[in-house]
Amino acid sequence: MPGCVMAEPERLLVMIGVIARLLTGLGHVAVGASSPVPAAAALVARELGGGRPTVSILGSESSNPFTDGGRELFDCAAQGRLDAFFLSGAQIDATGAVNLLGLGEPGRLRRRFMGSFGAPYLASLVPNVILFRTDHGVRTLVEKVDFVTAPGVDGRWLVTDRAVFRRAAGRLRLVSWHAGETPGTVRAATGFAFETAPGAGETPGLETAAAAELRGPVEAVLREVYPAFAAQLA
Amino acid sequence: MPGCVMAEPERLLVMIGVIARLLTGLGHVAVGASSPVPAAAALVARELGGGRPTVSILGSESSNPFTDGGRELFDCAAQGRLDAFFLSGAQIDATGAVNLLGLGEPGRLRRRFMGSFGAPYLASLVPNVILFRTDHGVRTLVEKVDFVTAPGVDGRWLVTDRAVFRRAAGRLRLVSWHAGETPGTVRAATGFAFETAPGAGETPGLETAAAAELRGPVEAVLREVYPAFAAQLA
Amino acid sequence: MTATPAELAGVIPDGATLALAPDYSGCSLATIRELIRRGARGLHLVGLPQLGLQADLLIAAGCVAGIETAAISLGELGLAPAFDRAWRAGDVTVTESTCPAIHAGLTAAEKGVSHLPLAGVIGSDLVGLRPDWRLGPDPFTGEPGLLVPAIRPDFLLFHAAVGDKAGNVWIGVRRELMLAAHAARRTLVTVEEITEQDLLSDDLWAAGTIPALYVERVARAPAGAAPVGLRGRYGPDRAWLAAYAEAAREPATCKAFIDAWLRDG
Amino acid sequence: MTATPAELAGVIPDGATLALAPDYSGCSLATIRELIRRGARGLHLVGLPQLGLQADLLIAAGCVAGIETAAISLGELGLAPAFDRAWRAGDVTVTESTCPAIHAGLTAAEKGVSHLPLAGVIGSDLVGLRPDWRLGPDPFTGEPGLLVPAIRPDFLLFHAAVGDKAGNVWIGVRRELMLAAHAARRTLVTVEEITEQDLLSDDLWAAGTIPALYVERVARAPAGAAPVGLRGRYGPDRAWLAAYAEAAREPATCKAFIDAWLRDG
Repeated sequence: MPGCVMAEPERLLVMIGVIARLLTGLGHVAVGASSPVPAAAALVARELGGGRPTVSILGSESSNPFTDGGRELFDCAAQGRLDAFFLSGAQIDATGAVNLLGLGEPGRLRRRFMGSFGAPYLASLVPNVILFRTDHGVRTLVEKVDFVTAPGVDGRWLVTDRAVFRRAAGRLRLVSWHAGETPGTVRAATGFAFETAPGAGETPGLETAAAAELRGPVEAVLREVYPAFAAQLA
Repeated sequence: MPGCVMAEPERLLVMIGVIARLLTGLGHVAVGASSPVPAAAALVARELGGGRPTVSILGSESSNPFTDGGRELFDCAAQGRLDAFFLSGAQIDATGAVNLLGLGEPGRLRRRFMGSFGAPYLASLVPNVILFRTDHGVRTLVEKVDFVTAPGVDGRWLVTDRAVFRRAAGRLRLVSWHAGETPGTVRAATGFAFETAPGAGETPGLETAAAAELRGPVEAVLREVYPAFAAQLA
Repeated sequence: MTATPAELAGVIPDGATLALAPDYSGCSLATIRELIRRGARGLHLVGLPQLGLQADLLIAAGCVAGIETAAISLGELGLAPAFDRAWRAGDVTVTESTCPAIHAGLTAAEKGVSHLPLAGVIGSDLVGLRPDWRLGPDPFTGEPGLLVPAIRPDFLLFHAAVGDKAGNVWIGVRRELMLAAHAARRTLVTVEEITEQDLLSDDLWAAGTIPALYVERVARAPAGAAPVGLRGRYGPDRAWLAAYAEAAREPATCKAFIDAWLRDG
Repeated sequence: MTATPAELAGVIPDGATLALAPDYSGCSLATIRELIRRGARGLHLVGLPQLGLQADLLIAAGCVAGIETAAISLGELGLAPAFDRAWRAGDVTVTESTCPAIHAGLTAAEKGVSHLPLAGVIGSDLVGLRPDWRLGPDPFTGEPGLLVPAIRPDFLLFHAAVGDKAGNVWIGVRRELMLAAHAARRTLVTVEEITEQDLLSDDLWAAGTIPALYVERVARAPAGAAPVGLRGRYGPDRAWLAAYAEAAREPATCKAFIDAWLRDG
């Protein structure tokens, strides 16, 4: 369960800060299953933005504006009314492709995860898809995924518990590394080769205002949808 | 407005009786726009059948079980969940085809009526489509319609204020004539040639029980949807 | 987010494609009046799936270039008189449709696809009036199949009972309005009242609510659906409607009737 | 029309295609228990669009031959353990899908057409796992297009808060259940309570109600969605779920856990 293998809490807070900043100014952000870190980040962005972006958390009763059933998120994306979504994967590769399905050859997997969810659809229809992993390592960040649940595109972000990447000219490049890491330690923990983006540096930490929101109104929502995660942050 | 050019009330009662009998034993009957006679007949059938068939009257607030918007009637028909529907037309021809759109050549009509409504769809998906006209005459019952809103099929019924027809071997045949008519008077008032079905005779009148329902619970519903028609029957 | 009907009318530019409900759904006559007042021109109306009084008034006032609809009428009162006159004069183009084809076109727009397959209809001469519909073998069954293109109106305009401060709008069972709000680029709504409650906070209300996500502006307009009426609130003004049906038969009496209506509101 | 969960389970024959909601929608654990008790075999499950505890229990009890779903899991508790074991052993076939493809397949069935076009998805290896999906140029745009076939389950089974004596069932905003009820041939429902009121007589309730027209049988089953919970009524029993997730990892402890659950209910 990719989104729930947890890094240390302080690393998660850095991730939440990075993602919340990426969401600033957007109109509508949705968060899918097994995505506690993006859920926290989206809620922080909403609180700091005075209610904008609108945040739709699947599986939440209190933070889900949809009233037309399970299809509405997908229809909404196809209408151009969803600005950002989040994807993780058992594997993420150098091109930003994600694999949610399993390991082995497509059609003859030797291990199967939960399934594709809406990733193959949302990845191609939502303008800002943010990739995330909370356990950056050589087995999760690979040169090439075994199964392409969704391919990558230039401009796509990957946020992990060690670093931030963005795709340019077909491959992910290192944009920043979190406190305690260096480009070297990130490289050693990553299963694909990468270049460092111009101007790369240390990832800014979670802002004080954001941290306050996270302890306040955001936590209440998280407790409903991701109780184990909320307990870890608290 | 085909359904609302009214015959004498006693002729309408005969029509209501005929149609109510055709609906006996069905599960779900829907009534579209501008169809007061079928609406009355369906409600009579429902009262006599102890609540069966379910009757859906479009435009009614009290007798419409649909909760998924305007599309539901059509989806319901496509699912095989609608057993009977009613169609009238500015013209009905010897093959049971109906024309709701207008007079003249298709694409260059010289007169236009209200439009096609759902007729082209429902006529092909609902097993029992009952045609009706309350002003049987040579200009409405024609050899060939100017515009085929919906083609006819064998087995289809036509109920008018003078007689009852049913299609066999590609053409409508006279099944019964109402009190006061004969096969000859019906023939003189009909714009297409027809044969008389074996066993044809006078149309039975509205049963006493049906008449009682019509004066009671049915009238209340009719007053909501078809106030002018309800006043005429009262 | 709240506005006035005149402001809503000001948002809709000349030449826009405007989806309107039939008389039994939610009709924003309050905004139609303002569209006529501001002298809107060249509108293309889409019936959901039919058109009624709103369309006939706009046509009478010269606001309309074309309509796409399964039908246009005044219901039990018969043909839409101003439309009938405009159609005979060739002043309004008609894209002939049938109810499920309009629902399918809106559903295609809702789902971001170019078209939807449509059951039935083949065998009707209607197909011959729609060169933009496609006939061909169904790729799964091999049977004759019909494909209809997406309908994505620039605007949806309707009237509902209740809206809230966030812009959520309760439509109850009038679900065709939700489909149309998903399909349309922009949705403008008038409501009887603006409630203090959050319509999405209680599932009983939320089940019949279009989220603010799809709603650009909401204006308060008490009795905004008069004279056609609003389900669960007030019925049609039958005397008004009969008087209009009579007056609208002739251009001079039609104009006088509408002028009086504009003055009264 | 009212029945018991055991009667509902008796209506579903071995080998049937059965659509089930994910844990956050409406889960009729009360009927799942009876399906296991009666030793159902060869079921083909369809996720709406995912599967959760209901599916894992049925798989653990040997009731399932195959699943079609966008995902199967125990949510925050991770992989569905009985499914995982059955999948490794080759005891359960998986028709891999993605949420919108399942919604599209059900929508095609709802509309009586063989297929629906689906946006997105092209570029995913998922397409290669579905020989029944069709790739080809979109007839309207010429761009690459994807068509997915209709999904028409034999049965839909779910749990809801309220039903009425006529068989109408209130689902609130869980509208995927209405889509599935339209698509499925037969719909079986358990409810917390059967109300005396007619759910269709008040628009506030009607807006979230599946009409009896689509519902074959309704059974009263208080707490029928426990242990996964029912929106607006009661939450999940997290201790039970964690205990199941642990016990279900091994066949022996899994069987003992389910046997105890059957005895308790």
